[in-house]
Amino acid sequence: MAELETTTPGGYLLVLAILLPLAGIMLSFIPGGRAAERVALCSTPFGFALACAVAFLVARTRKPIVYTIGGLPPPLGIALRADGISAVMLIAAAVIVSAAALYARAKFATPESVRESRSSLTFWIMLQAIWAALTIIFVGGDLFNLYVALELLTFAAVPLVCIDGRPETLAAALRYLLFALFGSISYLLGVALFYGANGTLDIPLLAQRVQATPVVWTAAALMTAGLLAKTALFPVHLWLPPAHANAPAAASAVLSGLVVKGSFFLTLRLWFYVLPALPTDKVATILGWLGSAAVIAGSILALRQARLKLLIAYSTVAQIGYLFLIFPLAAGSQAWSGTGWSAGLMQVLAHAFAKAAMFFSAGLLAEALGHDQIARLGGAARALPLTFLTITLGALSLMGLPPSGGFSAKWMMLQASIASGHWLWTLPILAGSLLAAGYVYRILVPAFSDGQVSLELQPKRIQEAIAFALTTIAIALGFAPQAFFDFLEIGRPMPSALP
Amino acid sequence: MSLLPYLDIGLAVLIVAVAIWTIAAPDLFAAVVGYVAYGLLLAFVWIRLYAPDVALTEAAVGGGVTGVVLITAGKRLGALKNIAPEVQPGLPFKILTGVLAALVASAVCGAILMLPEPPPSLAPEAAAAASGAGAGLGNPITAVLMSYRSFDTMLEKIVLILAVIGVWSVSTDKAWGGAPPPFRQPKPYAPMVFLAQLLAPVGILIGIHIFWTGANAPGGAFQGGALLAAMWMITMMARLLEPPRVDAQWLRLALVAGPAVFLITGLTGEFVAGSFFAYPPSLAKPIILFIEAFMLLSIAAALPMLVAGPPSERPDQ
Amino acid sequence: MITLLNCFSIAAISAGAFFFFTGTVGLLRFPDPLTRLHALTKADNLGLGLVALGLMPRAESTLSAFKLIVIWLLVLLSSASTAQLIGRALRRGRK
Amino acid sequence: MTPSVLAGLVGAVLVGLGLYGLILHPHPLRKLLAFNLIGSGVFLIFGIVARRGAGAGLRFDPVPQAMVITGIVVAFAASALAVALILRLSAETSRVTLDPDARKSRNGEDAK
Repeated sequence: MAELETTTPGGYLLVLAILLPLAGIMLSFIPGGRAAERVALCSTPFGFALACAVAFLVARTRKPIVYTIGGLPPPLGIALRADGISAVMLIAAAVIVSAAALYARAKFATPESVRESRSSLTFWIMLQAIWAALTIIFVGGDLFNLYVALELLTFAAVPLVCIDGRPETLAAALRYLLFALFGSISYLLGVALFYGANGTLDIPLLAQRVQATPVVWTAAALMTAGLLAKTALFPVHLWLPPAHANAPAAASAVLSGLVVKGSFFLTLRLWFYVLPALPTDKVATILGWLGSAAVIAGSILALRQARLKLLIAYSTVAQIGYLFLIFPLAAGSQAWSGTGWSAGLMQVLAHAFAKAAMFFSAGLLAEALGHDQIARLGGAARALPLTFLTITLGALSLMGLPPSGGFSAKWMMLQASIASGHWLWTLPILAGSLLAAGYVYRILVPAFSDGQVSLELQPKRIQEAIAFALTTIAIALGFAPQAFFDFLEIGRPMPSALP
Repeated sequence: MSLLPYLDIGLAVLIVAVAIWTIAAPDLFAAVVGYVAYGLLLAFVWIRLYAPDVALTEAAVGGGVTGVVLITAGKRLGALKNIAPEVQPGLPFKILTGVLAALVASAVCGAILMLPEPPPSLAPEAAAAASGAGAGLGNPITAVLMSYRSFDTMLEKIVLILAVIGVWSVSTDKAWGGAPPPFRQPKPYAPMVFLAQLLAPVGILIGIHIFWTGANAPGGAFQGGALLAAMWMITMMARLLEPPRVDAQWLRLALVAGPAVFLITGLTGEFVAGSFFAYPPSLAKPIILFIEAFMLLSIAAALPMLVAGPPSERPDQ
Repeated sequence: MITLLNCFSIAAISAGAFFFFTGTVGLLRFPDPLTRLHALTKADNLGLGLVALGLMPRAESTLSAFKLIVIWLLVLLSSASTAQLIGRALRRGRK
Repeated sequence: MTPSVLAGLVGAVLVGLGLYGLILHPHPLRKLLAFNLIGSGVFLIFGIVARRGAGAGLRFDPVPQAMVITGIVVAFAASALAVALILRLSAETSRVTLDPDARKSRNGEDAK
């Protein structure tokens, strides 16, 4: 029997990072009303500090930090682990959730006339629940524990979609729920088979025990299918555009920027952490093709939308496609796979920040103009200069123009695909950028043209500033130093290093 | 020689047949009723798999409470006159779906038949650890739920709270703060009232008994809580009690009690036992029962609220 | 003594099974819901009572034997009430 | 054939049946029923994994059985949330469909 794992110094930070939002949910729910907003706003700085502390520890020790819950090591107990990518995602989640909380104060403050309102209470509790679920997903080390976290994420995200109660939002939420439930149950079936084949669900232990048997392949296929449905990878993307486009802007930003990344993160964990010892080339190629199809189809659909929020939602479908190019480009331990890995993670981060900023801006725009029809945006840029600056900068990152996080991501993807000799992968990357330029052009040209718009409402400066700050982060990611990419490698299993 | 294998095969055939009925029944309500029968049949399978704890849960929740939710929904949807006629998918699509489903089913069948021998298991570890973290717990499942995987159990209770808030959140703004609609039509019916008055005290007693024995025998907070929940629902169906308002302070405290006590004891574990969610071995059993008592309360509050649905716009009587 | 108790168990459980069987035949063969309800509640309750009676000597302890009686009484209570409810629903449906 | 293998095969068949219904039925409540069938099939597969893992004086491996109990609770919560959405949607639109193009709200509110 292998040596049992123990808690590393600072491991308790991981438990605290999870328990903070969970306690927040309960503290918000009991008194209800305005307390929910206060609790949510107060806990975000602490969560951000915890995420930074985790990142600091990981960077200092150059090793993942581990906590065995209850002092009971796997396989019987559950372990939490934070490696480089966990730490980075924790920080990203804390920043975007904080931004969404500050942005949402305008819309989801409890009205003066009532003690408690439905939409406010739901929003503040579900926002914290999404944060809690993502935290567990980023640091969880046990596949069944991660299943419960996935369900937590679903139960938090669905009510946000239909929070304003319009029939089309209810239909979108229901469709989202059914896809998500299918995704989790398929994932759970894979978990059952993994346990039946290997007698553990702990990720590193599984990685040591898995063999390329039909049972393991079936389990991996079922889990992947479930996770893809939750990530909305083409062709199971149908639920995403109506759900993300109909939710209120603050919720859309979190859903598009973070929630879909949760299930993507688990797909990474599965193929790069549980199954690195298996010959996964074919699977990586299939995922890469699906991703490429998503890039093309999502972009073309985005080109055809009449509403700004729907266009941004379809752009999410396309940008998710890019994420899946990480599978062929970072597989194995070749010279280029480090570049592919950095590229994929950079794409996750750049898209999270840019997309959140764009949804924030689209929400401001819709409130200011009273509509979000692209054809009627004439002259809007002059009326809302800061909002359009944000959209333009965010779009820069989506298209992959320098300097931006999106550019770094796509540039490194191109490098990796040329270095690997599979230059075919450059085609979807380049085509996606061209098509993205097309749909961005569709927004910006009418907006910057001459025209008169009457503003129904002047957007709040603070909301514009929050959106702009996020888009700045997306741009700043383009200047990330090599040390940042080295940090992302911490804790990543290398196939050759395994027995 | 034994009859059991034939009974097993008969049960399997019956279950598959009822499952086919729930998928293929022409009528929505008939399908729902089929599903409830199916849930009860499943409980037998769990008994045959030596899983009485799961059988209890499946009968109470999978068959019982889920059945109530689905039947209520089926009835209300059946009563709506203006539901659009269902668009039936074309034959090629049906065949394609059938092939896909058959492929998945046979892949899973194959995987089950190819599971390794000897089967990997954590039973030896769980049995060996019974003297430590799960000290004094004769029921290994309770030990797993409350000790080794207590983190999952706490999260699952949070999922229940979120589900309650999620269900409430699909109400209208005007109805917020009100109570869910009553469980039944206006006039309480005498036999129903009689049943509730007689059954509720007995049921509460049995629920607490199941919770208490759960430390050593099949049962536990979840199964006991489900029974308490059923008793509350029966009294609400008899209109002896009405569903509480969603902003009632006691209701929210009851809903949160289980996970909150779990979280607080988990935090104190760091100071008294050296790790979050650890228990000092000498006190493990009383602490676990203490947490479970609050979880019992939360489950008994959450399940009826999930069945009752969102607050309604009708003013409270 | 043990043989005698075993014979008693076998006899009671077989009789119980017979009543379950007749109840099911009634459920399938009777013409309308009210008569079917009659077959189900009467015959099945008797059948369950006999099965419980037959199992009692085989129970591990007095407490378990007592539990068997409680189970039977609870089923009696619930089936009596549900029969009332179904009957009322039928009468309402006819009007 | 042992009862556990039989139960596992039933579980696999249930997964297939549920998947068929989930994809094919247009009515969301029927989809929900189908989802529950898949769920119970998956739980049965956990059940046989637990049964196979019998050992050390236990007739089953308690870990997968505990997971099933957690899973049943979560599946119930999901059904309750879905039913609440379906009922509200049907009350709101008088049409129960997931087709986004077929949405016709009574108040005719323009989508923002």
